[in-house]
Amino acid sequence: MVKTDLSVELTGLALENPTILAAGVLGTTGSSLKRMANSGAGAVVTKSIGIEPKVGHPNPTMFKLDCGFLNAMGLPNPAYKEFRGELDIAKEGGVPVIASVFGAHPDEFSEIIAGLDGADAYELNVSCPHAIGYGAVVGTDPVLVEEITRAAKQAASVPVWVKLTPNVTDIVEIGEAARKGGADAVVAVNTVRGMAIDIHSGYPILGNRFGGLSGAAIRPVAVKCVYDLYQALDIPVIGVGGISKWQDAVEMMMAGARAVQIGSAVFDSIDVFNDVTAGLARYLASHSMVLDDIIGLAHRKVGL
Amino acid sequence: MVKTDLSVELTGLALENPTILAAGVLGTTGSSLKRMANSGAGAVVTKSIGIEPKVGHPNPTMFKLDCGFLNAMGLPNPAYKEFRGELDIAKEGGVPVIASVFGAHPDEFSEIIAGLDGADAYELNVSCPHAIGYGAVVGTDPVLVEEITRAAKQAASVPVWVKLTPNVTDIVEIGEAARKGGADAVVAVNTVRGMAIDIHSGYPILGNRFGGLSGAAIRPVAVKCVYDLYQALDIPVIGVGGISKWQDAVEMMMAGARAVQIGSAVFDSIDVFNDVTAGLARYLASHSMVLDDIIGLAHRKVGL
Amino acid sequence: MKPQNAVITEVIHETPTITTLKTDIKLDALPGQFGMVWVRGLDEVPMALSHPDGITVQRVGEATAALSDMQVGDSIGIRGPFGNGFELKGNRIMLIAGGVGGAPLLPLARLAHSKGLDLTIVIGARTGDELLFEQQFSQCGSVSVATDDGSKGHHGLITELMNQFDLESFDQCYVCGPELMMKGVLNMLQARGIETHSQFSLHRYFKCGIGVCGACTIDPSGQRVCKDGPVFQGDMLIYSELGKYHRDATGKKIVY
Amino acid sequence: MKPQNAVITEVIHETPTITTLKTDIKLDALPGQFGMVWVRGLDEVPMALSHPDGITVQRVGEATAALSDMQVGDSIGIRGPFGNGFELKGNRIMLIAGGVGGAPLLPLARLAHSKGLDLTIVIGARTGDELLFEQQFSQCGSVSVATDDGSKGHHGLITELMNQFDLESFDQCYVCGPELMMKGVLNMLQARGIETHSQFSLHRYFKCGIGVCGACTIDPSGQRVCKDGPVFQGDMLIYSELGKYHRDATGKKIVY
Ligand SMILES: Cc1cc2nc3c(=O)[nH]c(=O)nc-3n(C[C@H](O)[C@H](O)[C@H](O)COP(=O)(O)OP(=O)(O)OC[C@H]3O[C@@H](n4cnc5c(N)ncnc54)[C@H](O)[C@@H]3O)c2cc1C
Ligand SMILES: Cc1cc2nc3c(=O)[nH]c(=O)nc-3n(C[C@H](O)[C@H](O)[C@H](O)COP(=O)(O)OP(=O)(O)OC[C@H]3O[C@@H](n4cnc5c(N)ncnc54)[C@H](O)[C@@H]3O)c2cc1C
Ligand SMILES: Cc1cc2nc3c(=O)[nH]c(=O)nc-3n(C[C@H](O)[C@H](O)[C@H](O)COP(=O)(O)O)c2cc1C
Ligand SMILES: Cc1cc2nc3c(=O)[nH]c(=O)nc-3n(C[C@H](O)[C@H](O)[C@H](O)COP(=O)(O)O)c2cc1C
Ligand code: FES
Ligand code: FES
Repeated sequence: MVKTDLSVELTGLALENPTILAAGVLGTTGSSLKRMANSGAGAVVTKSIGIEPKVGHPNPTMFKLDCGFLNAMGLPNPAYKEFRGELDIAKEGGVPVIASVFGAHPDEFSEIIAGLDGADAYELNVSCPHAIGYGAVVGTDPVLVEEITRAAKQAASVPVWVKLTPNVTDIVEIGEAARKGGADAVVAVNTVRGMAIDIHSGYPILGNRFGGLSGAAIRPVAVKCVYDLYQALDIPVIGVGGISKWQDAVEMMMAGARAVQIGSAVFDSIDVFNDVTAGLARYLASHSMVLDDIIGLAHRKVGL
Repeated sequence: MVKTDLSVELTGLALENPTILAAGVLGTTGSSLKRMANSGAGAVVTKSIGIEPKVGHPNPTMFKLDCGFLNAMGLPNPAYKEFRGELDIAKEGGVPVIASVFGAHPDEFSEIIAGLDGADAYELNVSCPHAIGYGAVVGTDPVLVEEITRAAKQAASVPVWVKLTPNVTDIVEIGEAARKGGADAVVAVNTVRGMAIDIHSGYPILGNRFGGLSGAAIRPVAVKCVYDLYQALDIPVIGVGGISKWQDAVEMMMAGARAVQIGSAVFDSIDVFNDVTAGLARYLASHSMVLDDIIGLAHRKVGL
Repeated sequence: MKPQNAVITEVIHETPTITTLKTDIKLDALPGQFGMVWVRGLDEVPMALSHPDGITVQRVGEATAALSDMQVGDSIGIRGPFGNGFELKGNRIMLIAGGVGGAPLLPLARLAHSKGLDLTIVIGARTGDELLFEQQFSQCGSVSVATDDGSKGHHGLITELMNQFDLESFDQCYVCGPELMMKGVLNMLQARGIETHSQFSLHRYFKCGIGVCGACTIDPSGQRVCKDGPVFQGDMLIYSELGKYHRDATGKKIVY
Repeated sequence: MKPQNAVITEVIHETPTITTLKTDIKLDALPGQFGMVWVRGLDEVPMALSHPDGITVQRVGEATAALSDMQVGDSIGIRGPFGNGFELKGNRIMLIAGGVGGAPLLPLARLAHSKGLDLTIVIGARTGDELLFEQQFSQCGSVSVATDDGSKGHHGLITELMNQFDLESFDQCYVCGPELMMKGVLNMLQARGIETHSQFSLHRYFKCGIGVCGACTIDPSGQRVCKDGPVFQGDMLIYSELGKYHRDATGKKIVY
């Protein structure tokens, strides 16, 4: 049997396969990132790193629902100076390591990127829905997104991806702002705002009261965002949200994703990268297709 | 055993219980609405009715996902003149009948409301995510929402509810516009925009390509919207999105809903209204509480 | 559920307007259940599962034309099985099929035959060429035929042909066909007071097919043809809209 | 899963700083598995399931203080059981419990005893008053005691006490206690080349508790203490961060 080629060129990076570990999931340490690389991820994204250490929100910070997961981690991170060393360990995994970066304004992004040198690309988290003064606030303002992207591009000598929140009236407007700012790719989507309440007591379950929905519940939302962004932008779209099976990856790529990120699905198994990759290869082989044939296929079917 | 009192006063309407059939679900005919009243709904909302007959989008218009449902009906309706007679039949069900109304501008809403006289309240659908020129376009603009609400209030001699879309950056802004326009209540939420693709062929599955996500997948989204609206507004909030069990209704009410609407869950059983009502009654009895104790409880627990 | 992919493995031209498509998937359906059949890029329409692995389509409009023109190797999407299906009752039963109404009745005939039941099958069509499944039905029981133009069998309506039988002697009558034919049959059964011993498979405009949207509900019961039906016991239909009107895709009443 | 509601049915003050809370729910857990225990409005912390229906809490900070002060009728939320738990191996086993480390080991002792295994249990504490589950462990096997201040049993470290046994004669050693104690035990076992015959229950800062967030991963394997652990075979820990450093809630390394 000939091994199906799943390698993909993504903003100049060579990925052996199009599955990427999503930001904030098993990305706290270099060792953990390396383990995920060894588990088959084609690239790995770190936990989002900021300028000051943050302990994040009080627990409960994450739990599983019947449909998906809710989390409100609150961007815990030891700040970029402390985290810098983890990057080197992560890179021992042999796959591109993307540093996820968050901040409140363009200068912060620049400073962190300069400090986190050595990453193969940066992913700007302008989309975390539950960090006061950060994230969603930033990511819902196209002007700010464009400025942040531009500042990041200036600071970085490697590609810059911008990760978008779905919690906006028009994600394409934000995606276009990122592209105008010089983004090499957009990543869609971050979590969908959500909340759950403990009916035994009346307390919101998350320590932060509300947070972000991820997992299977949001896949149709992510697919729609990716579809719209692919149609509107001339830069690659990376799809994320609810992917746990190879079928989900095929769907996301047909919507227009050039690569996919996988987060919550590590709950079921960290083998998810190998499983998705194997399934993708089988699918392509049995349909006599290559990856490029399925990327954006849904657009070609309906004649855009 | 004393029967627990579940009656609730909602914008002046007396409901025997706080479960309401959601718009667009089994609300095409008077007989169907009557059947749902007889199945235990405390009130029923009609299919959204417009000014001209519409056949809606091509099939497939709805299907079940692992998590929730996707639909893109496209607001099929026979126009208000043809529909008027169904209201009288619906009212034989003995519970309040709310006419859901959609349009492109304030005058259309006024005309339809005048023509659909006899409803016990009107629900303004300014939130359908998949009707070109209608719905989401309207419901994402606070100025238009305020104007439409004001026009509807002028045309109506009964309460006016405004149904909100979650597909906006800030649902509270739209809710406030509705309140300023004179809304007696807001209803949150309509479906969340979503899409699914057939991986065998690459075709988007819905005839309209994309549509609205409903069911369990969106409950955390709806709970968060209801929570925020309850905190911001001094008019009642009606919660809708993913309710299929009494526990879900309790959660939604704790978030701040004075009543709940149930849509997709009729898929499992049209007895859902009786089941939810029975569960609510048991819950209240076993906790020695009345409905008012749970409405908004999550806010009181965290001290607003 | 999302549509399953079904690849056409065999195309059988049953009559000049009716075609059976066999596929590579089997649905574990009760006789009378249906699937929502997706012609990609065009439409999705309800179709009885005339075979575990196939449907039988009459060309009436765009979607059915596309289906009728499919070739081996083409594929469709199918959601289902949906609906309640027929319930076998008693030992001596009559099947009454008008036109493509034979589609949901064929699997019922086959099941009844396999259980050793005594079957009388009455099939009707506009013309002899259009008789559906005559041969297949003959393998299950005794078949009587009526055609509108008299080109085969009894010249006239199915109901006239039925008069030749002692209807009271049947434990159950199963009916599917054009609405006015079904209404005629229902009237005959009602006149004899045996409408509770009959099951009718109805046709209404389906959108969701899964009992949520309400497009297919009938007056005055509000029953959903797609979920509570498509099969209803005759007595449930007597004071119904059957034969009076149905609704189009907008929900507007169309009088027969 | 969302937290289950657990109402406190019994409060047992085990030592001046350690309290067992029995609840009205039973979790079907393996010995060594844990629950995420939610003190509503305050925090959620990992706790071994010391009983099918209970936890045993040492007062160290805010959440554990709130738990220690709970009364019968109060309630908490519990998610779980999570983690891998201990695996019983062999016939002659040793349990080594330091302080509240006895909590995950008590259900293991009881299970092993019920299976007729030969148990040697070594428990240590700062002082005699703080010895946890001495009586309960005695019902399962022979107990030896060490205290830092010599107020009871051996005066000194657990590792010194362990030297009195022929460690090679045990099929398996199960260990839970303060990190530096565990590191000491691991060193002893390693020196004898029997680290593969040991299981250690680790403690790291948990956020999600379900293996997704990465807060609890250890170097250099990247294993998640909450999901791949909390129990690890001794040899997996030899070149690890155990006893060297752990990470705080920000992910910053805190050196021991
Ligand atoms: C439960 C059920 C089982 C059926 N089984 C069969 C079968 O086995 N074989 C068969 O040939 N036909 C069957 N039909 C009828 C079949 O669905 C229609 O003939 C088909 O939908 C026509 O589609 P079209 O695009 O070709 O026609 P169009 O030109 O779109 O419409 C022609 C007529 O077909 C009907 N129709 C169109 N769309 C729908 C729809 N979504 N739902 C219901 N009716 C529709 C309407 O009456 C319409 O006036 C069944 C219908 C139902 C409700
Ligand atoms: C798998 C596991 C099982 C445990 N079983 C028990 C047990 O049975 N009985 C018992 O008394 N203790 C147990 N612990 C330790 C217990 O979780 C901590 O003592 C508790 O979290 C302290 O919380 P606090 O608010 O009282 O203290 P804080 O003042 O918040 O913190 C004090 C110290 O407790 C630890 N801690 C705080 N929060 C967490 C957290 N979310 N996750 C892990 N550690 C934390 C940290 O080391 C911190 O420095 C267990 C820990 C783990 C990881
Ligand atoms: C526990 C957790 C932590 C996350 N932290 C971050 C983060 O720090 N930065 C970020 O951009 N996204 C973060 N996300 C969002 C994910 O990267 C991803 O966009 C989202 O979870 C949807 O993908 P999924 O459904 O595959 O999980 C986090 C998600 C989870 C579940
Ligand atoms: C088939 C279907 C049709 C709908 N049609 C309408 C409609 O016409 N007007 C409207 O305001 N909402 C409509 N909705 C939205 C529902 O009223 C409800 O807001 C949404 O489905 C979330 O609730 P659920 O999860 O209980 O279904 C429709 C939903 C479904 C599933
Ligand atoms: S077609 Fe939607 S309820 Fe029957
Ligand atoms: S605590 Fe989140 S992975 Fe272990």
